[in-house]
Amino acid sequence: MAAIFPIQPPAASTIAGGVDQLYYFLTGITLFFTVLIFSIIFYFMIKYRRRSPDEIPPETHAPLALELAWTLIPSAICVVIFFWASYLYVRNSRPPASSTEIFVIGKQWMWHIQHPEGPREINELHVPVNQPIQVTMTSQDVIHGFYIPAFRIKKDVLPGRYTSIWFEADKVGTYHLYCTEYCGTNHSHMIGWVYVMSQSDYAAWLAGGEQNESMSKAGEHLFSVLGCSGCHVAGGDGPPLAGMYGQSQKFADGSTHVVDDTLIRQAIIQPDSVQLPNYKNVMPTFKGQLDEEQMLQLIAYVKSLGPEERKNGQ
Amino acid sequence: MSTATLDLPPAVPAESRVTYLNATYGIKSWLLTKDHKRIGLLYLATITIMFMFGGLAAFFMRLHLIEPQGALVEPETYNKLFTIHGIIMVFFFLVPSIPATLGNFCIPLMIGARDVAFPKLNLLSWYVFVTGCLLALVAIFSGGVDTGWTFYTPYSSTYSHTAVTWMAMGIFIAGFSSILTGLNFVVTIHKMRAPGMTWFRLPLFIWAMYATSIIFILGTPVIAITLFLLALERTLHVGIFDPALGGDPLLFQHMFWFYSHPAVYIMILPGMGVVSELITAFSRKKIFGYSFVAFSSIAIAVISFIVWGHHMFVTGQSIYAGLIFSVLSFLVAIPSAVKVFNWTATLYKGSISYDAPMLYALGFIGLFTMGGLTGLFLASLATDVHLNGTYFVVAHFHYIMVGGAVMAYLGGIHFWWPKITGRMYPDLWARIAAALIFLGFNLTFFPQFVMGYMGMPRRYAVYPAEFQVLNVLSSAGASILAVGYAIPLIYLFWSMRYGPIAPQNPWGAKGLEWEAAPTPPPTENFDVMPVVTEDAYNYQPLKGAHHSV
Amino acid sequence: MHEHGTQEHGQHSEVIVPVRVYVLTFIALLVLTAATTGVAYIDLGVFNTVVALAIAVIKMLLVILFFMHVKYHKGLTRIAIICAFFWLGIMMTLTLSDELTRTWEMNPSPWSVIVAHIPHLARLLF
Amino acid sequence: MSDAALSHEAHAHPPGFAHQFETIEQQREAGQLGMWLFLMTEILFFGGMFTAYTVYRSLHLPAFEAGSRDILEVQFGATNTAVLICSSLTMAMAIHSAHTGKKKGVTMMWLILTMILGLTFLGIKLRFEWYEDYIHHVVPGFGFQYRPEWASLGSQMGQVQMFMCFYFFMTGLHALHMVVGIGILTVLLIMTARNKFSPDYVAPLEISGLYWHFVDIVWIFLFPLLYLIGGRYPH
Repeated sequence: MAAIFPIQPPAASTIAGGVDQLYYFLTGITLFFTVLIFSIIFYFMIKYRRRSPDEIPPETHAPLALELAWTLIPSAICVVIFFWASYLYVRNSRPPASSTEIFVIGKQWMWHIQHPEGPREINELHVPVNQPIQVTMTSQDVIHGFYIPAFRIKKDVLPGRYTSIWFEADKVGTYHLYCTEYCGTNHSHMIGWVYVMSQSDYAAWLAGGEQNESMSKAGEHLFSVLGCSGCHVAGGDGPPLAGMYGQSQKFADGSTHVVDDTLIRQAIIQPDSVQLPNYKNVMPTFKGQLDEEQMLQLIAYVKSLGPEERKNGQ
Repeated sequence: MSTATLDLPPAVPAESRVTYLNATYGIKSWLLTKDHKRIGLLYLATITIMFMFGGLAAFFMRLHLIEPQGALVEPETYNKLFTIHGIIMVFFFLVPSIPATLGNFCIPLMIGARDVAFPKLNLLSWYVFVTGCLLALVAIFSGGVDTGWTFYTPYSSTYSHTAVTWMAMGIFIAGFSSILTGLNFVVTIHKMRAPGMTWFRLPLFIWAMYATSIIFILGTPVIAITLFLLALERTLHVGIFDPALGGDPLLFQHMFWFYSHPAVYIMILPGMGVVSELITAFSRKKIFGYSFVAFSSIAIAVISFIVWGHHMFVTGQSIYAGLIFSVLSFLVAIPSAVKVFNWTATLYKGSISYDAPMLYALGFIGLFTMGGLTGLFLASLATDVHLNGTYFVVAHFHYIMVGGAVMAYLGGIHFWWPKITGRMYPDLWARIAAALIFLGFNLTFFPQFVMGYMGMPRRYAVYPAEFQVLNVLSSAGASILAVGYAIPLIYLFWSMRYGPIAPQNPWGAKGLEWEAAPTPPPTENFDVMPVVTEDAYNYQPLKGAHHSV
Repeated sequence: MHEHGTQEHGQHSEVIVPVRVYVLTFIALLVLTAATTGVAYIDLGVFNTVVALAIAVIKMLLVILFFMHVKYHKGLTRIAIICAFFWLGIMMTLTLSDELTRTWEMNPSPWSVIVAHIPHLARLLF
Repeated sequence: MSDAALSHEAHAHPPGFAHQFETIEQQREAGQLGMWLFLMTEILFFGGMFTAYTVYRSLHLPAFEAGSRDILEVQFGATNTAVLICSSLTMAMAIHSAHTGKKKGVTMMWLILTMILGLTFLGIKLRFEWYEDYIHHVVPGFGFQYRPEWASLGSQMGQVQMFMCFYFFMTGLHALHMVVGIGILTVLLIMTARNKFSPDYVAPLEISGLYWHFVDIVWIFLFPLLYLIGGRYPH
């Protein structure tokens, strides 16, 4: 029976368990109140059915205590659900420091996936088990939605911005990948598979696939081809980028932002909008000259220059 | 309810009296009428036609989905079908359904007025609505629209090659009809009540219509301007919602849902009002906790405006905004729960009869309870991440909009049908239809909750084979639902001509529309203007003259 | 039949506002227009926006209170106006609550992030 | 018609009295409330645009300031503000004179003055602003051309066009309201000429006055938001 009529999706990530517990709790609340209301209605319908056409029932009064009770008890239940759900949500929104990264580009109507080590995939995502993975996503055209039901994660993929989610798969297997934000004619064909592999299988898969240079290597190459390396050096017209990623940075307009993927992207296509103090506004825009994949490679390169390198340098 | 009213001989058949139906004849007398009752019927006819278009689209969708690879049409056509279904049902059926038909017909009768405050404006709003409908139909028949009823940018503004601008303009124009109707109702309820009809003697249907009108007035202009900006962006491409040009697609979603979430309450609040009338009339009881039910309508109307962000928890909205919108969303559960408990308690020690309208009302309470409780899954952040954009959402809002609003609409139509037409419909058929609709509805939409939790995304023309059993169940339910809707359509039409003449007050219900106005009413509603001396739903024969029927 | 109304018809007939009030309002509006235009040419930093909007609000209040007679109306009219601006406030505040906090991190804790961003928020808005 | 309805009709009514009301006072109040509710709708209607404007201004401040500074001319905006304030005064005076029973010629004079001021506003807007903008190629969708002085905006230059789009949309919608207002004034003028109003019955004038003042208020906000905020002082 369960095979042809399953009522539960597979749960294959560390997030899934917490979400399912809340889901069961909510299902319990729903069943309790639905059964309560239905049975009271049926009981009253039978007990107080009209016995003669001109029957006039006695008057009843609404005690304030009762009204308050059924105002306050649902309120209390809602407060509990809110805190429970928000706790999980905030937790599920903060990737662990040990996460490795995978990049996703959505376009009508396929998922383009890029591993930092180099391999690229279409509509397939190979990941190792028991390893937190942060997915950084952007879209080349319209809004898409990246959804892996078995992991209980979902996030829309927007053009012109990076959104990210993370997961840690804890069960080897093959799971669905869907697009859940309607994106045009073949929206329902924008699906794929997630392969969760044991660490050793994953290593073998990485080694056995097509050998591309790693994303940061490709980024480094672009960095010099586009001429970035001419200015972004110590004493150059632009700030040296080593050690900048992930740090708070004060900008010429007085604001402070953390240097993250979206900010680097902005620096590439709108350099003047993230002007640093002590530097002249001389960087040209690279808007329209890079595709989303190259953009991600540049970001991977800047990231590879991350805080560690500064630590080493100092 | 009222004492100083006429003593109408109950036996006078409608034919020998002058009523609003036979006061004048001819197409012109209907198309140029300023009578709120006739305008209500014009709306009834219009939205019934629109309902058939929307229903037909749903029929083809469910037929298509019985096979995982799609049994009927190409994905492109399927996308247009669900878009048309959504747009027609939301903007051209559900939003005007109860307010423009029953609201128009009943508000002046229930508060003891000759007409609404601005009869000409009322007629104008119907013409505006028809213009909107025609534009929408032009959009449909010139190739359709494939954006989904939510018109998310940049798909709708840049990528879709369908008749988006036409459809946006149709909705824009129909919006003005909502605004004018809401304005008319608020003024009518404030300024036109009969002597003695204080705020706390008003039937709860009036409170609900008042709350609905607030949403009409404050929400509709925002969707109008949003769709206008969308049309502008499609024409000029300056980047108002296009990220490639510096725009923010999420701003569209904010502005869209600022109206479209309250719009859900435009659909359900009038239904709640109708159900308050039905429950009291068919259990012959005063409503349990009148002021709680009345104020919860106003509370729902206000809170409905501060929860829209729960549609955007996973669309890239800030996590901080997500937390704010989540806590605000839970607020709306409280007044809804208060209503359900009070309706149920009204039955206590009542004299309950099972006429068809009551079956619809009881069905409403059950389905609305389920629809409301499943809303908790979507207001709470962690579960919404999993369920958003899946069939769970589809099931949830159909429980509210179809299980709630449409059940109440049909209940209301059956309740006031004798008042509207002066004829009775076959009660047995009506009860069969009510039962079929309840069963068919649950069979259609309950499997969709499971599908959604299993992870099936909405708006999919083809789907993985493991969901087929649930989809076939759902389609089977839809066919029962279709039969359930067809039956009332047939016997109600039939009864207009062949139904037995209705008595003055067939249900023995309280309220000025039953006790003070003849059935069917004359053009100016009352032969003698009523004076109100008692509370609503006073079924006790103790004080004042009681008209037993 | 005209003599008796319903309970809400207690309101007096429309007040006749003296011409002097209209003229004073008119002069005040012209002076404020000159003031807001003049201030725009002085660099006040963020206060340029604050002053411009404050003057606009004062001008609006003058028009509403005296030209539109709301000073002489009680109750419903005032509620209607307050509601409209309250709802506009809802739309703006909650929309901006997303637009302006989208890049905020969750580390080290959401609360500390909120506190750290308050000065920047004030700048962005004006 | 039932007897009751007939007896109702048979009463002597003041001019303009509608059958669904009990008293002329009730009708006046209903009309006023109706107009205030309509203005609530209008506030949210313009408010949607103000919200979008606020969001994009905070995202693209330099471009919005540049658009305002380099394209819009304060003297026309300020003059038009003054013109509208004058028209609000003349509108109030028109109602005042009808209400206090002045000769209809006086009321008509105030109404005509209001119309002239409204047309002046539209004239300035069309001739010195929109037409000039068209000539100088700064109308989005009609050959918009970027100016060399915006090059310093770099990649944000495109948002100058977005600013102008908001400018035309907001002032255009406002101007549309002015045109409707002038139409209403025309009707009022004819009604006054036909002696429709008396000190006891000025409801249509009052209600139209509310609308006219509201259109003025919208401009009171558009003027600083579009013409003044940021960037007028030397940078």
